[in-house]
Amino acid sequence: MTLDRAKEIVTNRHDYAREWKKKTGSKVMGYFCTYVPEEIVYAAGVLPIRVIGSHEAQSYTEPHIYTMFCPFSRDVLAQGLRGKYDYLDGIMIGHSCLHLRQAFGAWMTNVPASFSYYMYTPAKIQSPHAKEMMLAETTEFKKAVENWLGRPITDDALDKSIEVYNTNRRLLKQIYELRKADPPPLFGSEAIELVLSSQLSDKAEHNKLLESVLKELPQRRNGPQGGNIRLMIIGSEDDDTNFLRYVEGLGATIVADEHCTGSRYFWNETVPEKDRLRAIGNRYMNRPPCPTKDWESRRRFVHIMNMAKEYNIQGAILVQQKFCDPHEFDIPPLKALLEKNGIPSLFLEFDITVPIGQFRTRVEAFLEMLQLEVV
Amino acid sequence: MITAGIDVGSKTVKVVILQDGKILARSLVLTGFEQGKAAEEAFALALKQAGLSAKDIQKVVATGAGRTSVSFATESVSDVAADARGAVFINPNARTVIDVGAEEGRGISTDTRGKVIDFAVNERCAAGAGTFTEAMSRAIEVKLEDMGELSLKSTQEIPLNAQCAVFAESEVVSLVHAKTSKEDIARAIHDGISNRIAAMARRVGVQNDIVLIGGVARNKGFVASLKRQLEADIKIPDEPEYVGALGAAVIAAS
Amino acid sequence: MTTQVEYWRWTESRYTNPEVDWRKASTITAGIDVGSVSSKAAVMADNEILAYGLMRTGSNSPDSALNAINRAIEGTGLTMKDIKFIVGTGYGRINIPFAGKAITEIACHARGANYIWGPVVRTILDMGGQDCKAIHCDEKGKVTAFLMNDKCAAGTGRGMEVFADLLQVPITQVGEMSLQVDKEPPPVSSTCVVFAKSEGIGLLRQGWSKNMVLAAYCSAMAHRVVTLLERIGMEKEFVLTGGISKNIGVVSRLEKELGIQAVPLPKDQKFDPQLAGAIGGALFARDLLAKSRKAF
Amino acid sequence: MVTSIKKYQTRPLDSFKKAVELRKEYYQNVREAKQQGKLLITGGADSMVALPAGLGDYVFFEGEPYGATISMDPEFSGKCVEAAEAKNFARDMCAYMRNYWGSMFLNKYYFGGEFPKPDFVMQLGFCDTHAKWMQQVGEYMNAPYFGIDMPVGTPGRNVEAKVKYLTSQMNDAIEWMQKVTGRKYDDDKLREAVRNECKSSTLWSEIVCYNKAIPAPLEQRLIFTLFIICILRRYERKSVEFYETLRDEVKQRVADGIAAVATERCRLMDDSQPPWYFLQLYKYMEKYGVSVVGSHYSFFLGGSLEEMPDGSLGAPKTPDEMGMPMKTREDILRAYALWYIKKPIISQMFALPHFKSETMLRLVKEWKVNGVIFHLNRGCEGTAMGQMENRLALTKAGIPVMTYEGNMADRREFDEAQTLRRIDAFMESLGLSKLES
Ligand SMILES: Nc1ncnc2c1ncn2[C@@H]1O[C@H](COP(=O)(O)OP(=O)(O)O)[C@@H](O)[C@H]1O
Ligand SMILES: Nc1ncnc2c1ncn2[C@@H]1O[C@H](COP(=O)(O)OP(=O)(O)O)[C@@H](O)[C@H]1O
Ligand code: SF4
Ligand code: SF4
Ligand code: SF4
Repeated sequence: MTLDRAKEIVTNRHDYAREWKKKTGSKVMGYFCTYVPEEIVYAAGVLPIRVIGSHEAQSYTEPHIYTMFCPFSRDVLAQGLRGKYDYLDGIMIGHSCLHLRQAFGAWMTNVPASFSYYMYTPAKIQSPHAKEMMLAETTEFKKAVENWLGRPITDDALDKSIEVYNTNRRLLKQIYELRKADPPPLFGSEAIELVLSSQLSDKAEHNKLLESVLKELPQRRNGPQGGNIRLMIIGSEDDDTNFLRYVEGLGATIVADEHCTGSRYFWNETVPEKDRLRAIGNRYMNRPPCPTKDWESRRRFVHIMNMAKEYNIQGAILVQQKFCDPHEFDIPPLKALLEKNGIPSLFLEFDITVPIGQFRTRVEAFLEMLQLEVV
Repeated sequence: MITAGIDVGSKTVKVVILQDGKILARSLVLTGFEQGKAAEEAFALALKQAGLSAKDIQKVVATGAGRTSVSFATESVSDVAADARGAVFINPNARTVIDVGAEEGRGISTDTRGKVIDFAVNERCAAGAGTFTEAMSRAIEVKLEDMGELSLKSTQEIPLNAQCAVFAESEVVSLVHAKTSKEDIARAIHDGISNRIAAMARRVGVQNDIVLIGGVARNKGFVASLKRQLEADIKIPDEPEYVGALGAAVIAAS
Repeated sequence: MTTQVEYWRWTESRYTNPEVDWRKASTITAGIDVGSVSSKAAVMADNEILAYGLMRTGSNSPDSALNAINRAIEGTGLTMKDIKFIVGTGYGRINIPFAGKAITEIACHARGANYIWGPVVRTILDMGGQDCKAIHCDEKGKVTAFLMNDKCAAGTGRGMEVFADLLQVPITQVGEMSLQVDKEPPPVSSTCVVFAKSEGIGLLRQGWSKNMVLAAYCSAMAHRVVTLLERIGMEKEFVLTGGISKNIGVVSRLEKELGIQAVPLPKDQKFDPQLAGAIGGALFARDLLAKSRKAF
Repeated sequence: MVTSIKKYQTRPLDSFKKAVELRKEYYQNVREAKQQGKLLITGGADSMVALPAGLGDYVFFEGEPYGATISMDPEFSGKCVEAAEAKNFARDMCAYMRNYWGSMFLNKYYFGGEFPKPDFVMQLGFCDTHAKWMQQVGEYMNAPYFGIDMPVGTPGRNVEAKVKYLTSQMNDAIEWMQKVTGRKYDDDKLREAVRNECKSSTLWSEIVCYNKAIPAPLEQRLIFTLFIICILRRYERKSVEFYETLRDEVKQRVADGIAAVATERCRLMDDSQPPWYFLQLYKYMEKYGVSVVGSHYSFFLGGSLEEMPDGSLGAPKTPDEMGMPMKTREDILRAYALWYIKKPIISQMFALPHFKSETMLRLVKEWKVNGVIFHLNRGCEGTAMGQMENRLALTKAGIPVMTYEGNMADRREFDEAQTLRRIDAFMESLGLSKLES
């Protein structure tokens, strides 16, 4: 199954990137947050890959970040400090949360790369002026990349890049569309792996992978069962597929998600316009927002509720990295909103390693709550 | 000059009598409920061993969590100061001192004279000290003294969240039922606690030589885990639990 | 330490309902709740509780489960073979070899509370050996929401036992004694279960009386669960289950802080609230058996 | 060991009382805004507080200082933070916010009466918390909310675009405010408020520069009392007057060789907000002859410093002093936007750690500081960001550094004994011992 290939990319992400580098002779750039205009990087012939968690508890970050910052940011930094990403030629971050920005700052200071860039991604995406600000920033960023590489990024290259990215988004969305069925043809853990592998690989190649997945899914025999509890997972960065597998082993299927390692990443496409950079920037301003950028009104919740309805979910697991301030703001009102709409939810706080043993009673009790009949 | 150092720990009281840089006697008794009495008892024991009487001792310095309860002490110093001085006294190259006792773990960075540059202490939580291993050894029904040896025979690494000693205990019990070997569980326990200790040590900056002291230094399994975590060699003095008391005696002499 | 009196030892017990004759019953089912501290078994003859047993949990869950069920059926003439279906619950539920199904203690406590107190119950506070749970349920005893304390087991039943032992006060009297103070002391701040002993020693060294130490510990615990209840949203029809519900020192402080009283046990009820989980398990066992019979 | 030491002359500061008075009056104004016929606006301390001035009389009720104030009262603060927790908000969120929210949820204003209901909510967002804090307030209080997004980003990059982004948002805000209040907007009043704010800020900057003197005329506890006016009331004329008087007084102190700490023999700097409920910390250090002469935080929350022709750090010029046009609304907004973009608290602390490290190194040198104490502040992820990198940078430069963990406004996360223990060890490593009292 091609799905296994996606899992393989996620598991052996460093091998993938190293091989890609060898094969193409080009550069690789690590990015820290999904609010970066990847298309520009890709158009420059550089492979953008997302730096995600390794789920190994490490003490390397202690001198650099202390315990009040989210485990994801610490996990990310630990890998940088340990040289796991020594093949990266550049790193970049978009303005999102302070936690990750601090990891980025420490990485930049302690792990030299030939290019490092902190881009301001506006937070008040609900303001029309954000698009102008974004344009100014993408323009500067493009210049910086051109300077770094010593060659211009042409409009033609941008068009191709946008096309490749849009195709990837479209294909992922098609696969997500299939998850509305009961039973869906794939597990939630597998869907997340598809998104993660997209963040970790060359999108042109990944598009082929997605196409074969789309071909294979209808014939699949060993997928989820019908009648399983339909769950949605919502929250912060979540690449812990082991945990998802555990939940799906208990008679539930995750049919939808709202994570930046899931649907938030690819949900909308770039709408082409003559000014390519504007088109690219607008896409990020219009995407399903991260909580830090969701004000004054709460558009994120509208998106979540729509999804909940369309995917016919019975319950939601709200996942949050411990100490993740952005999500700590949204979870209480979101939980209340879900409840008001008859959707029970379970809140779990993730650490670098997820102690399944500690969550066992909670998860099981939650599934019982959704399922167990009292005569 | 003859001096004495008394380290009143939460579990044990240790006394060292020192004459011109040479250790004359050592003693150890359980702290129990009355710290002051235990201190007197330990002091008397050490004096007897050294063949001295109390008035032969020119200065007594107390340290440890219960240092204020030593009525006959001339002075008291913090446990981090005593640890650093003691460690540097034994090993002049010591720059990072890690002290893991029954209820507290500490990471200390020191200068060449045994003066504390920085230190970190685990918050009042059993997950980062000797008590953790004690509780776990009970859970898997292995004698505390055997835990180290056992874990060295482990063949696989299992992540254990040493977040809370109580919850970790139930995780350990589940591991037992999942037929995980006791060797592997023992290692997971040591990995869990050493992870927290390593974090503390890194906080103050790890520099060679690293000297591990306190009762838990006797646990070979823990030492092996900590070495793996820190990716460095760790020096352990012969009598690791006496280093704090020794440091106090050294301070008394200066 | 030498084996003297073990003050933490609450009384192990058992009970047979004299009004029920199991020989007349068409099905016998049971629920076994292997908790971190205690193991409980409840046996059901058709729709009535027939007997129960309450024992200390040993280091091995299967044995503890067996002990509890044996204790429950002791003297009733029943044998294990007569029990047609068993539901295991509690933190040791996955390791009960003779249980037909494992169900969490959360579902079981709600179900059991519904049986003991009737359909009015909306909020259940289960205070046990190593954790506390706040549960909401509907009129059928079905869970609608729940919260558990996490990350830190501070201030739970096991810690109370350690204190009892240290102060040489029988656990059953801890609550009473904690109320005999002139002035309510400030709650202890860190109440790590593991360090309960050294914390207690520290307080005694500072010259606190036994009663004061107990009061400080009980009120810390009450305060912690109040926070839990506030987070899940309180409904006034609330009941207390788990071993700590027998500790009047915690319960009265809890009620005072909440400003409401827990629903008292119905007059005709003889069931120990510590058994709620096991009773819930037995009820599930009865239903599951009926369902599987229907399916054939 | 006891060392005798030379003592400097010292004397009380006249402006101290005035500062206390102005602060008290402010909180009274908040409570009585409605009776006084003033608009009540709530938002963050870092908001563009001069912006509503065009609407007429108003009081800007700032969240952070209010949270800090509450935190000094153990009982009330305890109730507040628990009220926020009862609503399922996490304990590790901004501690000022949890105190403020708690007070709102309990509907109790610390200075008596109900929690004041704002006419509208206005915020400037650059910490993850700012915008979301006030979103919750707007929803809970059923008050209209306008947030302005502060473009942080790399300092010096895209300045024109940042100015435009801010001014466009400010223009929107002005439209919006007129709509929600039904009042007409007067640019003259805006100009006046912006001038007051900028002037207060430069005066404060000038004042902290006097602390370069040995002995230091001010120490941190005093500074905390004095800088608050520049935060709470910086848009008012009263603030300017206050700082003019204070400036003259401090100048005179330096001329007379007056010390804040008579036994000053060691000068330290600290970092982040202090644990407000434990300011005795500074008193404790005084026993060792330590004068804490300031911090990145206490200098820059109200002030700003820039390089002077002689290469040293000094107070910046106000827009007027720089000769910037201030005629039209666009002029004023432009000047105001630039003022915020330049603020070191935003551009250094919230961008990337090395920007702040560089400034800290300069502060250490110019203020002749012997060591730095970092309060690893679990109550504020904003000021906590990059602290450990700052610490490493200072250590690398050979500056003695110590850290302690705490929380500026939630005392449950502060361990007094442990902190004093650390201070003792640090003092020992600096070669200091306690002085005779
Ligand atoms: N042989 C051993 N193997 C494993 N652990 C040991 C051994 N000896 C002592 N310990 C551990 O050392 C701890 C006591 O350390 P110590 O430094 O004396 O404590 P403290 O100074 O806090 O009283 C005990 O809690 C125990 O866990
Ligand atoms: N008779 C009693 N009086 C007071 N406290 C009791 C009594 N019996 C049990 N307890 C308390 O209840 C705790 C056990 O609660 P329980 O609900 O049985 O826990 P678990 O289900 O986790 O094993 C004990 O640790 C003890 O503190
Ligand atoms: S998990 Fe939360 S705090 Fe951590 S990097 Fe993501 S958004 Fe930031
Ligand atoms: S109960 Fe657990 S987490 Fe809490 S202090 Fe004790 S060992 Fe640590
Ligand atoms: S900067 Fe700190 S105090 Fe200010 S809102 Fe952010 S977290 Fe709170």
